[in-house]
Parts: sequence; C-alpha cells; structure tokens
Amino acid sequence: MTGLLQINSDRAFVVELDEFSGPLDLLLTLIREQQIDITDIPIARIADQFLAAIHELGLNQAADYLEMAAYLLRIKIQMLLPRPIDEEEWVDPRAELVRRLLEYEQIREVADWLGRRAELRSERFARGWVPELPELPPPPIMLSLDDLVATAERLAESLPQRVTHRVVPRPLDTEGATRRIREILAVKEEFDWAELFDERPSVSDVISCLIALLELARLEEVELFQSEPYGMVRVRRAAASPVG
Amino acid sequence: MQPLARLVEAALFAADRPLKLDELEQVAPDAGRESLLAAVQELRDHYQADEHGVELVELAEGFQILTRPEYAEALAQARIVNRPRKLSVAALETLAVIAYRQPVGRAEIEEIRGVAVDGVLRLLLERGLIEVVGRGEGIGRPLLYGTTPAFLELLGLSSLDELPKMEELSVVLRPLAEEAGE
Amino acid sequence: MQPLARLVEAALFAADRPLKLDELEQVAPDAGRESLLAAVQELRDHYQADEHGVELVELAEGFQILTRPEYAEALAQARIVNRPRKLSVAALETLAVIAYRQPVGRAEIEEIRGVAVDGVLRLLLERGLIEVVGRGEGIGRPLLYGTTPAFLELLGLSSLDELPKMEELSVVLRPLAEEAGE
Repeated sequence: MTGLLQINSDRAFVVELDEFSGPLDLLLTLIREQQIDITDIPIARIADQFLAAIHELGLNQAADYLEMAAYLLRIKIQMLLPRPIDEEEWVDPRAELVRRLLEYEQIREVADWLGRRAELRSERFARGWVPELPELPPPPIMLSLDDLVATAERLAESLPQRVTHRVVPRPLDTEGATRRIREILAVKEEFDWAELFDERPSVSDVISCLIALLELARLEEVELFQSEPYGMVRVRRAAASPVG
Repeated sequence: MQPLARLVEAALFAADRPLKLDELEQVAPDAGRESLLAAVQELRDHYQADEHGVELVELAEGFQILTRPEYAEALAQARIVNRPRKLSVAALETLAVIAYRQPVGRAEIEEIRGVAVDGVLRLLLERGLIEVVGRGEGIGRPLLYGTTPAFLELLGLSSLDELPKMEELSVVLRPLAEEAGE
Repeated sequence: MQPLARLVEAALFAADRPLKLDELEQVAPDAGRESLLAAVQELRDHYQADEHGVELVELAEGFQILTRPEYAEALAQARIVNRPRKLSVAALETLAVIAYRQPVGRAEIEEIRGVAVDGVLRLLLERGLIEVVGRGEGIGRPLLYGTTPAFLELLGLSSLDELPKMEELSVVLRPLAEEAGE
C-alpha cells in the first residue's frame, strides 16, 4: 500500500491521460519512460507503477488491465521465491512477459507504419461522383452461402444468449400504437383507452400505448382525463389537433 | 496545364456531384470568377486537343468530367460500372436474420442487430431477396418478412431446408422460459 | 493519346475503385496484356508530363486515378471531399496483427494485443477492411480473419508484399531460450 501511495506522490514517470490501446501499451509506456531494459524489468517497481497508473487513469474497472495487474503481481511473487541452488534450472518468471512485450512492440511498430501510410493515402481522393450509365439495370448482387452463414454465426455469437437473467420481451411498438391512436381519433373525438387493446393485451402492448398516449399528450395532439378517481382513462382529440 | 486548371481538374474529379462556379470559387477563393472560367476552358480544351477518354461538360447542375459517350458500351459490357456488388455487411446481417427466423418483423430484426433497418429492408425488398409474407400480432400489426425464391436461386439452394442449421439464431429470443430454465 | 490509352482512361474514370488488369482486359478484349500495360504507362506519363491535377497510381493490385496530394487541403477546406476519419490505435494494431498473421482468429489477436477485440473486429468488418476467410481448428471452430482489397486501398498499397518485412522492424523477436539463459 505504501508503495502505491509513494508512486502517487513522487511521480517519476509521466503518464499522459491519453488513451492507451491496452495494458501492454501502458506497460510499454512505463518501461520506455524510465528507459528500462526490457529484458531485465524491475518487476516489483513496475507492478506498483502499473497499479498506480490504472488507478489514476480510472482504468481499474477494465478487465484487461486488471488481468495484467494480477499477472504482474504473480510474477512479482514468483521472483521473491528462493531460486533453486542449480541456477541452470531456474526459469526467469519474466520470460513470458518479455516475449509478449517484444511481440507487442513489433506489432506496434507495424501499426505506426500503417497509420503513416493511411495518412499519406488520405491526401489523395478517388473519383467522387460516378454517373450511372443510362439505361442500366441495377447491378447484379453477389451472395454466397458461406458469407450468409458466417454472418449468421457472427450474429448468433454476439447475441446475449448466455445471460440467462436477461429477459428480452417483445419489443415495444410505440410507433404502431401512435398510428392506432391517430386512426381512432380520425373517426372519434373521444374514446376509452381500453378500446386500444384486444381482449387480452400483452404487457408490452399496454406500455406501448401508454408511452404513445403520453407522447401525443405532450405534443398536444390529445388530452387525457378521468371522470372520477381511478376511473377509466379517456382520450380526447385536442382542440388544436391536426388529426382528423 | 496551368496551376488553376490542375486544381479545377482535381476538384471536379473528387467531388461527389457536378460543381457550380460558386463551388469552384470556394476551392480557389483568391482566383476570381474570370480566371476560374478560363481555367475550366483550358481544361476542356486540353481534354479535346490531347484526345482524352473523358471530356468536360457543363450541364444545368454544373461542370463535370464525363467519359466520352463512345465508350459507354464497352464499359457497360465489361461491367466496369455495373459490376455485381457484394451486399454490405448491414444488408447481409439483415438477410441472415430473415433467412433464419422468417417470418419476422422489423422490430425483431432491429432487436437482434441493434440498429434501425428501414433502409436495408427497402433495399432487400427492391432487389427481390425478401418479401412481405404476412402481418404479425400486436399493435399496428407489423409486416412480417421472409426470403423469396430469388434468394434461394442466388444461393443455389432448392429449399430453405438446405440452409445449414443454426440453432442459436433460430432459437435465441424465442420464449424465454426455455432459456431461463437452463 | 493513343486510342487504347483513351479507353483505359475512360474505364479508370468510370470506376470508383482500382481496376485490375483483368478488368481492363474485359474493356478491350482484343488488346492483349502487353499493349494494355503500355497504354496504362502512356496515361501515367501523360498525367505527369502535362501536369494534371490527377495521377495514375498502382493500388490494391490494380490501377486507379487519384487526385494529387497537394490539393488535399484545398479540396477539404472547400468541403468538396471529406477526409477519411483516422483509424484508432486499437484498430491499427488489430489490422497489423491480422495483416501479418492471416488467417488468424480472435483469440490470437487478443493474446498479442492483450485486450478484448470484439468491438474493433466488428468495426473493421463493417468498414470492409477485414473479412472472414475460414474457420480454425479447435473448440468452437473459431472464425479466421484476413485483410481485404479495401485494406490495401486504405493504405495505398498495391499488394501485401509492400508491408514492411518482419526482419526489417527495429524490434526483433528473439527465441525464448536466449533470454531465459541470461
């Protein structure tokens, strides 16, 4: 704990509040700022600084960063364990981290190169307006079963299927309800709101109508009133209403 | 070519519409209308004199560079302009939802895809890949969509049964009791 | 200009994308590849020599006419064109992994980048910069991704071979054993 506070008070490194593209990016930035040899990372210090940084940047809720923090702490502990007498047997607990950092650094270099290329390319423009040649039918469509199935699978994957507590009700249809209210108002000046429903309306139907009515009331298309407390809600075409 | 004619060429080429003189003035604010018109003329003459495959024409909508009419047929033949197009990701996703869950209404498609699909639905209807197959229950009795025979033909399928089975997509969002019961 | 160069110009003008040599051959079926390449070269030289506002570039395994870079500012200022939005670092990193390791699955990308990439993948798919190119082995047979011609177009590359070679990068991956031995 003291370590963390210490880091906060004397900030040997400068972390910009710029967004990092991930924990490896942040880690690499810390290492670069302090000109640390990547193959000999002072893991205890870096782990503390990493924790302090994600705390400071408000990233301490992000799973990816937390995972990295846990990983660093694990290595820190492993480094504290006594080494085997036979040094040959000892595998540096940091080796995997070093490999990942180097691999990431490589990708980062390529990403920067791609960014510069894209920048150059964005200075040149292709033809903006291509007039259709006269009297051509719309272009034929290319569609393959593979594309369709891959797309369907991608969609299915992205659906919240494993979240069993998430109830997905029939979607609300306020648009339809609005249309229906206007249809009735076109022929009647005033009606019971129960008239909006079938005999057994679903909850979402009732909510849809309620939202639609409130919205129409806000727009001053309708007036809502009750003749007595808890009485039936009546819907009336507003005086200035354009409907009808 | 003179610098101003070069700039005019770049502008007419890159614009997504024919450009009026006013708009060309915005590209070269210091040039003045006279010199801009001269630059347009220079470009037109250049295309003419050097026998380019394109020409500069002035229509009511403004100035534009067009391919010469004599090439229209060769270009159409080669499908340079009218080439077959892949469906956009949005169209493909919508089509996938309809294929697996038909008959299905707009609200449900939007729920799965998480975006409004009006435009895409219209496109798919226009291209004859989907059609209205009925109306659903509930308020407003929403239109329900299904795929057409043209859709099967495009995929080389003889019936919908030949679509690879996709349990997830046909089941998810069905009655929740089933899922919640897991 | 020679008739074939004029036709090539008309074709490249009419297309809103790079045209491959194959496609040019369809426009001029009797010309032969050699003379078509010569016509492309003639057109390129002509734009250069006569100082046009556009130039012919080799792009995404094809040819395309583009405006010269020096006009970008004026065209953007006048709202003739919209400069494409810059890709985020996350998107560039993901593209870098995919470009070098394709076909590659999500898990591998996440392993290298150290973050979840669902959102970025979706964005890149939607922008057509990557596509699903197959399925991997193993549990769930993960989707594998690769880059598209649009990716080359975005970067102004004529082919993937133009990407920097791994051994040219300043950071070189050393074998693990070497480090562990230190």
